[in-house]
Amino acid sequence: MNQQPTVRMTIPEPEARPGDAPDFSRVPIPEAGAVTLPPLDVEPRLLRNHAYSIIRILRRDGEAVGPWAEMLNEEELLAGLKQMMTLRALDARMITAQRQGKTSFYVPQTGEEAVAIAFQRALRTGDMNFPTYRLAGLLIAQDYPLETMMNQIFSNAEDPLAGRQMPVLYSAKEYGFFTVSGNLGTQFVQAVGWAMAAAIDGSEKIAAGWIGDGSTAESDFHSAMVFASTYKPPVVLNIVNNQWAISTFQGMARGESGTFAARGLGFGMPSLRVDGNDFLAVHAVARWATERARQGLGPTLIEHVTYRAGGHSTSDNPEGYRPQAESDAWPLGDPIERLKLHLIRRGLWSDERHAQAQAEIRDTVVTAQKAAEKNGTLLGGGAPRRRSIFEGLYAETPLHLERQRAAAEALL
Amino acid sequence: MNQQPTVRMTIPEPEARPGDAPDFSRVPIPEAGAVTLPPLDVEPRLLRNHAYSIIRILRRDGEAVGPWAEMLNEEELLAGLKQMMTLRALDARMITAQRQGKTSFYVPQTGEEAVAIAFQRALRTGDMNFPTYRLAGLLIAQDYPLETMMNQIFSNAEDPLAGRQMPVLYSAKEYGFFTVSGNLGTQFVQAVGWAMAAAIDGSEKIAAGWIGDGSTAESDFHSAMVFASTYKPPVVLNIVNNQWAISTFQGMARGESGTFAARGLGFGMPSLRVDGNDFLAVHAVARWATERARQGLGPTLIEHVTYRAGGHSTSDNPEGYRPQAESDAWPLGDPIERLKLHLIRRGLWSDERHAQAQAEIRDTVVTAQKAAEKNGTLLGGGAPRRRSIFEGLYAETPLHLERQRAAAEALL
Amino acid sequence: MTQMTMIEAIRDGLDVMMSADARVIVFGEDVGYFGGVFRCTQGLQEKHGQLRCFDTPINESGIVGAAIGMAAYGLRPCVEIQFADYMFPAYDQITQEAARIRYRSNGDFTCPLVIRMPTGGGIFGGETHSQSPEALFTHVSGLKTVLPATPYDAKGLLIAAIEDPDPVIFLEPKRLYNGPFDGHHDRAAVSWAGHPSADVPAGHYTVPLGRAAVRREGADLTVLTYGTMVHVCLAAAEEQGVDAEIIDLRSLIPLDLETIEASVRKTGRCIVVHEATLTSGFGAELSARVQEACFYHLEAPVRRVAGWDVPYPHAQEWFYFPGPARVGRALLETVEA
Amino acid sequence: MTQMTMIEAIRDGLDVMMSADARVIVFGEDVGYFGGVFRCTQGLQEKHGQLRCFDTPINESGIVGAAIGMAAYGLRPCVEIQFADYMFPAYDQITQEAARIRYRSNGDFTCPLVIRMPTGGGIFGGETHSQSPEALFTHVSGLKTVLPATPYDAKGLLIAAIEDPDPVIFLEPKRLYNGPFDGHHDRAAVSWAGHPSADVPAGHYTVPLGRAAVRREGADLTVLTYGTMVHVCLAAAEEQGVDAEIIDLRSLIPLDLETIEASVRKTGRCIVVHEATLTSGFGAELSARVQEACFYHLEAPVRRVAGWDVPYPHAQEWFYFPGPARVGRALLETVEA
Ligand SMILES: Cc1ncc(C[n+]2csc(CCOP(=O)(O)OP(=O)(O)O)c2C)c(N)n1
Ligand SMILES: Cc1ncc(C[n+]2csc(CCOP(=O)(O)OP(=O)(O)O)c2C)c(N)n1
Ligand SMILES: [Mg+2]
Ligand SMILES: [Mg+2]
Repeated sequence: MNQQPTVRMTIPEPEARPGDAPDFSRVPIPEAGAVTLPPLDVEPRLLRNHAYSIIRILRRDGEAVGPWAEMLNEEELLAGLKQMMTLRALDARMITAQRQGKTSFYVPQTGEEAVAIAFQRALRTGDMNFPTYRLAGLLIAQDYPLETMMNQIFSNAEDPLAGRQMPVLYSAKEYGFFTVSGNLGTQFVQAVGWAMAAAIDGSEKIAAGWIGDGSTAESDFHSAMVFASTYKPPVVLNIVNNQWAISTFQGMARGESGTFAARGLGFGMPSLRVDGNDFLAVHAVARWATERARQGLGPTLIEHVTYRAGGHSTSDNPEGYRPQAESDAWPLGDPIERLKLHLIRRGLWSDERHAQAQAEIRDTVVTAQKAAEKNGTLLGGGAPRRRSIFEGLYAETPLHLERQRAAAEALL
Repeated sequence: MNQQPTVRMTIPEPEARPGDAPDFSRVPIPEAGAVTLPPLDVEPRLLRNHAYSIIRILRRDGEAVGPWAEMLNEEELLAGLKQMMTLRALDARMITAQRQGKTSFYVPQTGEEAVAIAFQRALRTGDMNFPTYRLAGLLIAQDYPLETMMNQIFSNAEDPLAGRQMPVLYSAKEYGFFTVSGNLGTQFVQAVGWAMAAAIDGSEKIAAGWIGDGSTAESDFHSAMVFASTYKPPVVLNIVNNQWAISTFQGMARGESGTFAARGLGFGMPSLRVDGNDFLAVHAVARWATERARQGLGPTLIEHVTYRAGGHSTSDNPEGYRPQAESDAWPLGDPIERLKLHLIRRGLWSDERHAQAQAEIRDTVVTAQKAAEKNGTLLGGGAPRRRSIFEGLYAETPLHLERQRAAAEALL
Repeated sequence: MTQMTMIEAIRDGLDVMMSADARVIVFGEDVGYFGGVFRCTQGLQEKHGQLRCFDTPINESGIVGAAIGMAAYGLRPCVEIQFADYMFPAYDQITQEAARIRYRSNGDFTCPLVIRMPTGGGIFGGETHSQSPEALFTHVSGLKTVLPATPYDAKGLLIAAIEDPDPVIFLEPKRLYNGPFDGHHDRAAVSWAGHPSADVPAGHYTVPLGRAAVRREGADLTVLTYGTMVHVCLAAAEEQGVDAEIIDLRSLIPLDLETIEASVRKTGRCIVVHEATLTSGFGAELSARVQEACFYHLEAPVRRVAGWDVPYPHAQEWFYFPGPARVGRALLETVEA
Repeated sequence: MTQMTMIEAIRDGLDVMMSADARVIVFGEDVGYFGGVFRCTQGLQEKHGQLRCFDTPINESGIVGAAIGMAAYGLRPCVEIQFADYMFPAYDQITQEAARIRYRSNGDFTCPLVIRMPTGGGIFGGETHSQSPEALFTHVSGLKTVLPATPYDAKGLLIAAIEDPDPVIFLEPKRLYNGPFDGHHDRAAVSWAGHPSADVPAGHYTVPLGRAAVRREGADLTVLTYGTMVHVCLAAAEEQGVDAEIIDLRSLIPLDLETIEASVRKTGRCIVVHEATLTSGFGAELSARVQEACFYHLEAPVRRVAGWDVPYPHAQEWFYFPGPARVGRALLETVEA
């Protein structure tokens, strides 16, 4: 074997590692308002630029500009802001709860709140999301009970999933939230199948698939794209590009060339990139894509460009692989701060009201947590029935499992 | 359930089915010579048109035109013609042999001969193909012994694969031909791995991956594209678009939008479409792509546009799903006829010499078949040792398998 | 009553369910216009329309993944994997997703889904058209695994599978598609014509999942088997003149433990026969369970007759296939032990 | 001799082989710069360079598929699947490709490849971070399946696996990464410090694949187990005062049949213990083989203690895990039977 390889392959590396100064100079940020608003039935091949540029509405100064602006009214914007604040407060509390041993694990969405919350506003009752573990915002946007979420996070006596699933792998059919899998990617093609079913059934429902930047490398991403481009069912396929996949930067899945949205072009699928930290932009793009689906115009691929400000999970410490200050250097800023600025600029909000809202939200979360903790936490005080693990694997429990249940109970 | 679905999904259908008149009017065929020849280090994003158009050299009248022309000398062209004729003769004989029960199965490549044979001329000893079951041309192009091929096809005493594999699933390391899998797609990403190994090893070798139009839907296609675009190893990824996947037309995998080559654009990979029935064009494109690989410029995706003139295999009858005359209506013609015309036009060939060559080739194939049949066929007269099935699963046979071998031998 | 091959029985079962229930959707590679490479879906697209029976891209993981989404929506997808050998790309969606939707969501979502696939060898298909992967499903909690040996059972079990609220793996022994096969490959192929279990009632009926069928009552020993090997075992017992009680399990999960245990307690001897490779095959589970439950009744070791632990070879497939000779010897040695 | 945790022993084994053989390449998700989510590859990229140890896109099928191509080229890839639960997308490449390259090409190509993956539960990982899929590998002809229970064996088996000319599945019991675990989750965690089998020699040594280790000699019964359960069985035997002969299989394929059979012939009793779900688990194969080979020596049925046939639950994982209480009861009931 030749000991000095003539290197003819590359290993993608991020611009900056711990110790380096964060560097996003290679991330081009187009002007807000610069990208056009295409007709819903646009011929996909005309949409090339939308897959490479970034659709943005909120200017640095908080002004909303461009053809995509003004799709949400005041109440909706204020509600969205409060929901983002609620999600951030929940994250903070649950990270602490994990350190206290009340739960085994938690996944924060800090910095990405706008993506799920602004998108959900474009969906209707009956539609179905196929989420990842980092999209609690889809529930918060529908005022899903915080206490119920925490019951699941604490795996307590009232855990709607009876303790079976790891924290945050929620399931809420009534809220259009498909049971979250711990395996990456699998849900992306399931969303396409669900949308095919809606079409076959002649219903008016649509589906939304979700996947992370790193997970686009998984095979299920391809399966979803192939089935969606072949059958053109009513589905919106969302890629949440938060720049990181645990310790691996997005360039490893993207190959340092093009964009994730551009992967849709070869499938003849309208593909858009949006500023994921711009609440208005995310919603505008979601509205466009969901309308296409409802009108039977087929699937849309959306890349939400955002940044994972926190650790991958409570098991992860990002300082091991990226500069500490990288999050602050992220050029698209913070979704809450940006929407806040916009609302203040419009005279609908103020620092005082913001501080007050923050306090109220904190109380709401604390109250919900107190209530949830009454049902127990991983530390005790209430847990799902142990023998319930033998229930509900099948609609009807087969004999071999009945025998195991009996054996297990004999041990209790 | 709603009994009259409001259709909001489509099921792609071919233009013509049995009974209909064949119709390729929707297949745009650009002028020969129309597509430019880019520099090897071209910036992929400038190559968009090459993924949608078709690189062609041979005009209807046999004239070779355009920037891609003149890469092969007379001898090479004459050798290529004879090899294509040899492959076609082999196919004819083996289809008959299958009907006679001498083999269980055979896969013809009629109409697609140019793809493998013209491509192989761009490879060097030490390079490695990861072929499908329809690429015997890669061996014929290297004058691999016909008798050895038939020994495998007949599963006889001299079968180099000891009867283990179905007919045509050859393996020939010395000829840069990786063991063919019966599972579609798996070899595509293996080719990328082999190329990564060549790069890590600092060798000058390159790899060529092969996949069919229908198989691009498989996950391994995505795996290969992701790994190739991330690490940029010296590999050429070939899609043989012969319009059909058993009974399924290429629109089912392609989604009636764009082209297969266009799937490479989203990966930032130079992607070209070539007239697969144009011997000169296939070779020119192969030369371009292999040179890129050798110079460390990374992977290239090639879509070879051709037509499966025969049945999928001897187990298939295309009359069940496509018009009988479709093959004759194929706008890119027959690769042998087209190269023949070109050579005659250049005064290097004649109908007489063609007829004579045909006769000689037939004799060569018949002689090889006679020799192979001396080693037996599936009808008898020589077969691989039965007990050899216990050999070579592992370098060293483990005890549990030794015991099974003993038990099996006790039964003989 | 009509006489049907197993292919016709399967097609009829699909047709009956597609006619009765608009939620039943059939799709897979080449199953639409062409009707499947084994013709099991022939005519269904024409009769029920393109949205009820259609072709798919060649992506088994996509086929199952999409079907899971459809099942979650409320449809009853019944998909075809062209050969059991090609379920491997879908193994993640089958085992990590379909099998767990109900459990992990605590009943919030369910996954009523049938995955049909031809299984077993005997058609010179080599290592990639001959495998019997049933044990790879029986090890997965949340799946049901079914395997008919006759046209009558094929239709009845398939209808029961489609009506089942949980995911069912439906393995079709391809060597039985056109006729019962006793393992004597050198003899003329027999068709289903005239075979009693080829009499298939018209319309709707079910064969419940989890109930075995005693194909032959006997006193000397119990034979636990399924699929193609049922017919091989019947032939072997006949040829050796052994009074074997031959049990066709039909369903591996759920498993008919009572029938198995009662029979072994009666005969005191047992062999297990399948075509899949021996090591970690489903025969291991059967053997382990039999000696756990019937240890004090056993007069001889529980023997397994199975495919050898190598990939299914092309040319030597009849040396690999556990035919009447191998089964016969095991029968004799076990009754004489 | 240095004291090492199992993580350090694995890392050392990789380092020794990467230093000795330029063909050894290590890659997987997060294994490069970061050194793996369990830190098993920490420092290897820095020491051996980016082309010898690197991160991959998140595509397990691609990781194994690329590794097969590298192995065919002549390298010795040793890849990491982040959790055994995530090998399912790669199951096709592992079972239909890696396992068969040598056989189907009649030795023209080979596939020397090691696939490492953390296995087993006990870390509140729920159904997708706790599985023990070994039986899904042992059923596949052409694979070897190895599973260490100590730091010493982890390094020695890993080096043997990397030097092996065929594909080896290397399962790492994650509950043993930092210390031996006797199953008493409610007691303080024990570290490997001071444990005799945490003494790991520097440099190159191997533990041959296919040789079991008798962890405790005994006369009353034989316990066949591996991985985490080795330590649980040792504790259970101690607690119940049963004179058990406890065999750590270490390698499931190839399997040390002589040691197993000799022990059961000696003790006349046997239980099989593993963490994987019971039905069609590797315990079924062990039970079936033991009674086939030692039927006339057996004084009691071969019992299996295993995970229940449901997905690994999150909150109830200690009710699922076959701990000392369950093993202890099986020991007593078997010696008293
Ligand atoms: C099939 C599979 N492989 C690997 C993992 C381990 N894993 C969990 S999260 C993760 C990173 C995912 O990154 P990304 O898709 O970008 O989503 P994000 O966490 O950034 O939201 C990995 C590798 C998994 N859960 N499933
Ligand atoms: C994983 C897998 N799925 C399905 C099949 C069955 N099958 C064999 S060939 C074929 C069609 C392949 O079509 P294409 O990729 O276009 O190649 P072509 O036959 O046209 O050369 C199918 C579906 C297979 N061999 N492997
Ligand atoms: Mg990410
Ligand atoms: Mg094709």
